[in-house]
Amino acid sequence: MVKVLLFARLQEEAGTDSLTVPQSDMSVAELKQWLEKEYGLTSLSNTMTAINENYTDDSALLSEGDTVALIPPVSGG
Amino acid sequence: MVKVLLFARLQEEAGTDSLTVPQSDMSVAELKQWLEKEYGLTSLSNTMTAINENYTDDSALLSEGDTVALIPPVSGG
Amino acid sequence: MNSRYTRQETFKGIGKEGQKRLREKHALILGVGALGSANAEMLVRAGVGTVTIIDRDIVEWSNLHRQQLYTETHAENQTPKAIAAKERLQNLNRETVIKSYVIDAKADNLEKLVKEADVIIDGSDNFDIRFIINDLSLKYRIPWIFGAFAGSFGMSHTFIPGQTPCLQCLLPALPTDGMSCETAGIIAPAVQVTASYQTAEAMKILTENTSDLRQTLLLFDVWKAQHQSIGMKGVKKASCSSCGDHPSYPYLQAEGNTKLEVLCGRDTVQIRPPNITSYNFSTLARELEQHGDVHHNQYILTCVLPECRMNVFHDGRVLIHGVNEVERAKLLYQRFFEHTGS
Amino acid sequence: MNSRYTRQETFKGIGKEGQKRLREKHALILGVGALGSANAEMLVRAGVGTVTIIDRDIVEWSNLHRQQLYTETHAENQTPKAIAAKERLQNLNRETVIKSYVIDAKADNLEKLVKEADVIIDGSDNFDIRFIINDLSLKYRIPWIFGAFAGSFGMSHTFIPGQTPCLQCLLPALPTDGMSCETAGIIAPAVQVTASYQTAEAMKILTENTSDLRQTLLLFDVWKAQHQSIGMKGVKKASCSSCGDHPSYPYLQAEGNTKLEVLCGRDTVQIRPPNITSYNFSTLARELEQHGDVHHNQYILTCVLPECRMNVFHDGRVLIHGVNEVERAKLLYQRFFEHTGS
Repeated sequence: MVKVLLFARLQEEAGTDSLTVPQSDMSVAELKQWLEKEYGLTSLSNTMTAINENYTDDSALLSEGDTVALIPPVSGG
Repeated sequence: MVKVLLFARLQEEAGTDSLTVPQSDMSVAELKQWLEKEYGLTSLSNTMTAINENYTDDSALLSEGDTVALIPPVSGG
Repeated sequence: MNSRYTRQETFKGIGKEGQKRLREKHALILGVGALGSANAEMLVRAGVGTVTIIDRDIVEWSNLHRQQLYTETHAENQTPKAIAAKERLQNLNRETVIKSYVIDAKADNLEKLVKEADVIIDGSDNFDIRFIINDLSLKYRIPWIFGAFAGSFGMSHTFIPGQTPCLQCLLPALPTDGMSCETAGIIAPAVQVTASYQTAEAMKILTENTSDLRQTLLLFDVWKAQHQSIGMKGVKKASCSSCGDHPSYPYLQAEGNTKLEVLCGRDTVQIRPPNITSYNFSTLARELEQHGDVHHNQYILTCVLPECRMNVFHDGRVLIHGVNEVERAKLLYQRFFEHTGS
Repeated sequence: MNSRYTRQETFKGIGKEGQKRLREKHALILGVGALGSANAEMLVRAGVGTVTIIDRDIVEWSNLHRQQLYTETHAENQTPKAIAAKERLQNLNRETVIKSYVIDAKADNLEKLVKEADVIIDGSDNFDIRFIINDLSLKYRIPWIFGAFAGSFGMSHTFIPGQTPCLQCLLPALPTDGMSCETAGIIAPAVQVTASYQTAEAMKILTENTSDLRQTLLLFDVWKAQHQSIGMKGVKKASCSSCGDHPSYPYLQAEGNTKLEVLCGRDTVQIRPPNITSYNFSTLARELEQHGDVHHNQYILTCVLPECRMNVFHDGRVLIHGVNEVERAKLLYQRFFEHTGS
């Protein structure tokens, strides 16, 4: 099981600010693909990612009990 | 064991933003007295208190593993 | 002009409907120091229909690093904050009606002003006035938004009559050891974060988006980037004398006699005469010129003495600068003013 | 005047020594829109010695709800932001030297300006320019402070050359789906919180209080009162082309030909000619008067056509308002400008 925290537009797209994903045997890239399919989240490829409050990238592998944060870069200034 | 989080001036007085108190068998009022004595914290009587992120008062009793936040009211505006 | 609020209407929490509601609403900001300035500017720019600002002070040099509505010219001219603030705010949005009062807010004069407000925003710097706000909020069923800071630390809470606990549930006694700007200093980012959380809550109230209101006491340190939310389960007390089943609104009762009060953030004692006085500045100037340098503008008379500087307002209030002890200030006041006034 | 910074000097993180250092330092703020305005005001009020502001835009009505340095008069007069900002900032603190540039920041013109700065503050609204800032920061060993927002959400990070990972370590590719003000709107409190965290970090850098610097990417939502810190362990890449062992600073290479760019937050396309042009507004006005209403001030020429409104700057940039498609804007530009200029 993996907990996923969503930020900014992803909260609106998913209608919630956190999700639970039943399996953990995958990479961040695979998690993103799964979420795009299951929750209709759009274009997670550029989304920044943290595992357990540390920044990481798409190649990182998840472990049981991890908390993943998905952070779409925003640009307004 | 109780974890104590300190805010504002209490951080400066204690030189840290969190403390660990070995016992838990006491009230908030007793914890405040103990901290005043052990850490030289000044006048905790008006300090606002939360246990496990919920607001409480001096009469509340602590339990093993609780996290207590001590919040001195600030007045600047 | 049509596109003025587009970016705000696009934000989901507000929308076109919310923007219309902002225009119909009235926010009262008590104190336009640091928090009051920041809140007033955001709400006026946001298009709130009416904004009332109340402040007793004049702009001073030591305010400028954190009080965004004021310029060096205001400090030089000793302009009252409520006057300087109104001028700036009106230039930011001429569609907002701005009501401005240079008065020393107390229970009785506030009572008349708050009745029309949809929300009260705390821009004050002491708990005496916050307990009065708390009682007025409860008596007239108007939400109020507490904010306060010291150093890089700030806190805010939203009090909704009939729903949340009130300030007196949280603080049964008047805090006497509150860390003030005097002892801990203050940096502008702590002001802005505190005011931002206040304004966000005010926007929710004014757009009637009450389901989005935060239910927690918010604490943060902008230097250490700490952030904590404290829940309020079980805090509301049925026996509370302000919000309980039989409220007596204790802070709306009984005002004192001549009241001396040490103001926040400077070497100043304020003297408030028991009866409202109305000074004729020309007459008063002639009297005081025997003792020191005197000059005055429309709002304020200044007398510079060797030991202190005194600022006098039309309503009889005197600020004695350069003095920290209440007793010494009282002596100076008695020497120069007890025999004056109308 | 002595007491001007007392409250700030009393704050432990700054002190009297820190206040002196602020006076000796130079902050460069790239973009004075919402974040740039808020940062500039706080740093100027705080007593930073020199503040450079750079912006290519003019003040518009839709800016006013969130961009605190500007008034309705600026929007009416179409004053360039860098000009309007300087005027306001100087009234807040005449002791700060304010350098102001109405230019379209690119790698080459920025390179000359950043060299003197002690910190670069991101007030921009797109990642193209942020990657250029990132490379300039690394090449000249100047820290920069990223900030960005959308809706009620904001983020900030402090990049220290030689110590932290750089923007390219965090974002190997230019984000194409960044949520902008256009799609998510924006509320002023989100601006202020983002800017406050930027300014707090800038104050640490400028007072040489580097041990207090935050090491994390900060995320927050001011409407939902959410707050998260993300650590950066293991993120710095030795192979990074910007901050790695053999940096090539890719974003400082090669500028394009005529570059068309869709600006943030409005129906506008900006056209940038390949060579810097220098328009004579009187001559240009006579030409364009055949097609529409033309008026100009010292900084900007406006031509109102049935299908759009065009603003022309001295350096040849043209903003075409009321158009969203790049191709259509290109056609309009070619029709009216390809044969003009010096």
